[in-house]
Amino acid sequence: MINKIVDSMAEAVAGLQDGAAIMISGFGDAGAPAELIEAVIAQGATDLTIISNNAGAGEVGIAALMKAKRVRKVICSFPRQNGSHHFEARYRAGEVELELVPQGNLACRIEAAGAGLGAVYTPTGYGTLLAEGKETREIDGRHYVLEYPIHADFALVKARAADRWGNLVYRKVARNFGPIMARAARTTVVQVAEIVELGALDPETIVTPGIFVNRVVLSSAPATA
Amino acid sequence: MINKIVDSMAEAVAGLQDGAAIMISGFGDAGAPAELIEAVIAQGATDLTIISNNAGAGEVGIAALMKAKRVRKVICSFPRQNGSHHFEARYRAGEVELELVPQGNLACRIEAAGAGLGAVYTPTGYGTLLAEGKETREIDGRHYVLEYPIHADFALVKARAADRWGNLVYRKVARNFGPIMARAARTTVVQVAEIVELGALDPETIVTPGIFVNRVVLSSAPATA
Amino acid sequence: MQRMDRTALAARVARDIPEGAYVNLGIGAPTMVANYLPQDKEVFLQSENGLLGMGPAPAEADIDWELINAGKQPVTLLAGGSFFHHGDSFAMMRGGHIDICVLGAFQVSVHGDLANWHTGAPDAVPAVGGAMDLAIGARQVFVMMDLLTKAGESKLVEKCTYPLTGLACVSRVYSDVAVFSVGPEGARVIEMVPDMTLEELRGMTGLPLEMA
Amino acid sequence: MQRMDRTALAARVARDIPEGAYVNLGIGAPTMVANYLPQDKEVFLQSENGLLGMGPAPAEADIDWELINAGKQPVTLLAGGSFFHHGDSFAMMRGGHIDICVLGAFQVSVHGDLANWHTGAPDAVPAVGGAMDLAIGARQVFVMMDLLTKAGESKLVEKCTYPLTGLACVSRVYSDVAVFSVGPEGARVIEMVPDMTLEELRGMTGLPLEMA
Repeated sequence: MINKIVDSMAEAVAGLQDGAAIMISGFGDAGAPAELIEAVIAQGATDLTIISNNAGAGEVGIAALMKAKRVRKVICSFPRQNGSHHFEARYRAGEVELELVPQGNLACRIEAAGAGLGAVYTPTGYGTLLAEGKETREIDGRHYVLEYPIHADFALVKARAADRWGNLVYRKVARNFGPIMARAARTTVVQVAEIVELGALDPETIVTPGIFVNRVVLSSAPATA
Repeated sequence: MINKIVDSMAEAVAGLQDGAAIMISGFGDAGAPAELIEAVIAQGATDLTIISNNAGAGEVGIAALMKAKRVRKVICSFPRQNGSHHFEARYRAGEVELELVPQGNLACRIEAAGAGLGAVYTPTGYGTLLAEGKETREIDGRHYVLEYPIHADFALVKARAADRWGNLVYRKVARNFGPIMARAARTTVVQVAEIVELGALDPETIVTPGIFVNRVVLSSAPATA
Repeated sequence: MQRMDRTALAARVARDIPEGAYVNLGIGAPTMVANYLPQDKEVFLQSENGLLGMGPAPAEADIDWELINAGKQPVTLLAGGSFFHHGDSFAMMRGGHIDICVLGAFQVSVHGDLANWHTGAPDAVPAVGGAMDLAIGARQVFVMMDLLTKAGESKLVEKCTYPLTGLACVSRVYSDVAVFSVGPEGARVIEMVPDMTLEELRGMTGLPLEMA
Repeated sequence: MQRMDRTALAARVARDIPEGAYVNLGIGAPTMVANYLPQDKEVFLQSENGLLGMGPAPAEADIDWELINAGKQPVTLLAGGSFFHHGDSFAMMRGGHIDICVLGAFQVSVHGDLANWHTGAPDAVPAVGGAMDLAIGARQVFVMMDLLTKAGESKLVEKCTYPLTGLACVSRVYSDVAVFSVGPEGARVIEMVPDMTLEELRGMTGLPLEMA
C-alpha cells in the first residue's frame, strides 16, 4: 500500500542537502507553507537557493530563513515589500544573490521544468534590463526572450487537502504557485490542513494528481473554513 | 449582462470563413463535438485546416467533414485508425495535406499558442522523421526540437456544463484537448450537455474559466450520467 | 485649471471600459477604477494571483487572507468567478486574453514605451512582480498617472529615461489634466480638463502635441 | 524451446514493476501487463488521454465511452484516480514523471533506439499518436516484442532500419525467448527461456551477445 503521508514536519523535509534549490509556494502569506519552512530551519540545511514569488516579509516563513542566514540565492519576482527587511539586510550586505524574474516568466520557467521543455521563447521582458544578455528572437513580427526552465531539488507546497496517494486540492488564491512547483521538483512535500480517505476527492476536481507529490504532512495550524 | 449562450448550433458557428483553421476537441469519440461539426457542414465553410488528435472515423464528426470535401489540411497525431476511410481516401487522392505531429507536441504547441509563447524546445521527436528540417538545439546535454505554436480561428469544444459567462467543466476523459484548445483560438465555441445558473459551478473546480470561451450552445444529445 | 484627482481619474478610466471586458487593474491607484465601473454592466476583473471575477472588498467580518488581490488586499469573488494557478493566470495575460490592463507609471513615451517598475536608483532593491507580463500581455494597456512629477517634469516623454517595463505597449494615458493616445504615430490629445489648452499641454510636456 | 506467449510475457514484465511505480502501458500487447500486476500492490497506471489510476475493464453494463484508455477500450477509475487535460497528461510524460512505460516495437537497437511507429512503407498513411512522447519521456522504457519477425529476422538490431520513434530511450527488451538490457554499452542478456542458449540467441540476432 502506498502511503505518502509522513508523521512529522521533520520527516517531511528529511534529506534536504546543503546547497539545495527549494521552491516555496505562496503569494504573500496566501499559500505559504510556514510550518515546512520552520522545519527546514530546524533541519539545518544551508546555502540554499530559494525560488518563490517573494523573498519573505515579517519574521516567519522565508523571512525566517533569511534571518537564519540559510539562503545563498533568491530567484523571485517581488523581493521588496512591506516587512522584507531580513531579505534587504542580507542583500545589501552582499550575502544573498538575487535573480529577479518577471512573475509570469517565473511561472512559465517553472512550468517548462515540470513539462520537460528545454527552453521557451517568452515576450515578457523583451527590451528591458531583465533580458539583458539573454538570447532573443523575432518570430512572426514579435520579439521574444529565450528563457530556461527552473528545476528544484525540493518543492514546499501548501494545499488544503490530500489523500494518501498525494492527490491535492487547494483553497482560493492560496493555490497560486503550488500546482506548478509540485511538478518541477525532484521531491515535492506538501503541508495540508486536512487528510482525507482515498477516493474522497472527486477525480474531476483534483488539481494536483499524486504523481507530482512525494510526501504529505498534516499542518497543526487550524484549517481555514 | 453578459450571456455567451447562443440559441442554435448555426449561431454557434456563425462567421466561420473559408480557409479557417479549426481546432476540434476529442480523443476518438470522447469529447468530440459532433453537433458543432454538423453545424460547420451545414454552414458551408470550406478549404478548412483541422487541428485535432484524429482525422475522423466512421461517418460523423471530422469524418463527415472529410466526406463533404471541406478540408484542405489536417494537423493531427493519429489519422490512421479503424474507420478512417474518408480521410484516407482524400489523403491518397492528394486532396488533403497532412501535418503529422506527435501527440504531446500537438498539445504543447496548442498550449504555447494559448499562453503567448513564441516557440518551445521539446525533446519529443528529436532524431526522427517528424523533426526533419526543424531547428534543434542541445541544452544541458539533451537534444530538443524547436516547435512553434498552433493558433486557430475557431475552437470547437465539447464540455459537460457551462454557465452564461462560459465557465466550463468537463466529464472524465472527454476533457482531453478541450481546455487547451479553448485557449488557443480566436473564437471558442462550446457544445455542452447542461447549462447551469451563474454561481452553480464551484469556483475551485471550474476547469476552463469563461475568459477563454466566446459562445456556448446546448447539445440536443442526452447528457451522459 | 481644474485637475482631476485620483477618484475623478479612476472614474474617467472606468468610462472607457466596455461591458464584457476582461480587465486587470494594477496595484495602487488603478485598483480604484473598480469602484467606478457601472453596477448594471458586467466587467470581469482578473487578478494575477489566480482569480477571475473579483468583487469588491469584503466586510471586516468576512475578510479571508486566502482571498486577496495582487496588492494583497482582501477581496471577494463574484458568482461565476473562478480560481486557477499562476501558470494559467499568466497564460491569460501573455496569451492576449486580457482586454485591458490599467497601470501606474513613472514615464510613458509617445510611442507607448512604459517605465513603471524601477526608478533606476543604483541602491534600490529591485522588484518587478507581474508588471512586465501585464505590459506586454494585455490587448490594451491604459496608464493612469499625474502628467507631471512633483518636481514638475513631464512623465509623458519622447523617450523614457527610467528602465523600461515594456516596449510600445501602452495605448492610452489618463492623466490629471488630459487623456492621450500614444503609439506608432506618437502622442495625441484625446481630451483635456476644462480651462486646459493645447498650448499649455505643449508647455508642460515639451512635446509638439496635437488633438487626436 | 519453450517460448513465452503474450500472456507469459505480460506476466514477466509485470514482475519488474515495483509497487508505487507510475506506469504507462502502450496500446496492444503492453495493455495486458495490467492483468498481471499483483493485486496486493499499488501500481499507478496512467493513460495519455487524461487519466491516472486506471482500473480494469468494466462489466458490460458499466461501459462508459467517456472512460476509455489510449487504445479506446473502456476502462475504470480506481478510488484515488484523477482526470486531467492533454497538456497536463503529456507534461507528465515529457517531464519525466512516468517511471516506466511499456511499448511494442518493430525494432530496438542495442543502444536503445526504438522504431515502433512507422513501417517506412511509402504508401502507408502515417500515424504516431503518443509513441514519441512516451519513448523519450518515461524514465524507463520497456519493450515487449517477439524477438523475430514472422520472416525470421531479428527485431533486436545493431541499428534500426525502420524510421525511429526515439533515440537511446529503451532500457529493456522483453522478448518471447529472452530478456535483454540495452543502452550505451550495448545489449546484454538478462535471462533466457529454458533450453535457450546464448549461442542460439547470437544466431537468431546476429549480435555478439553476452550475459548481463
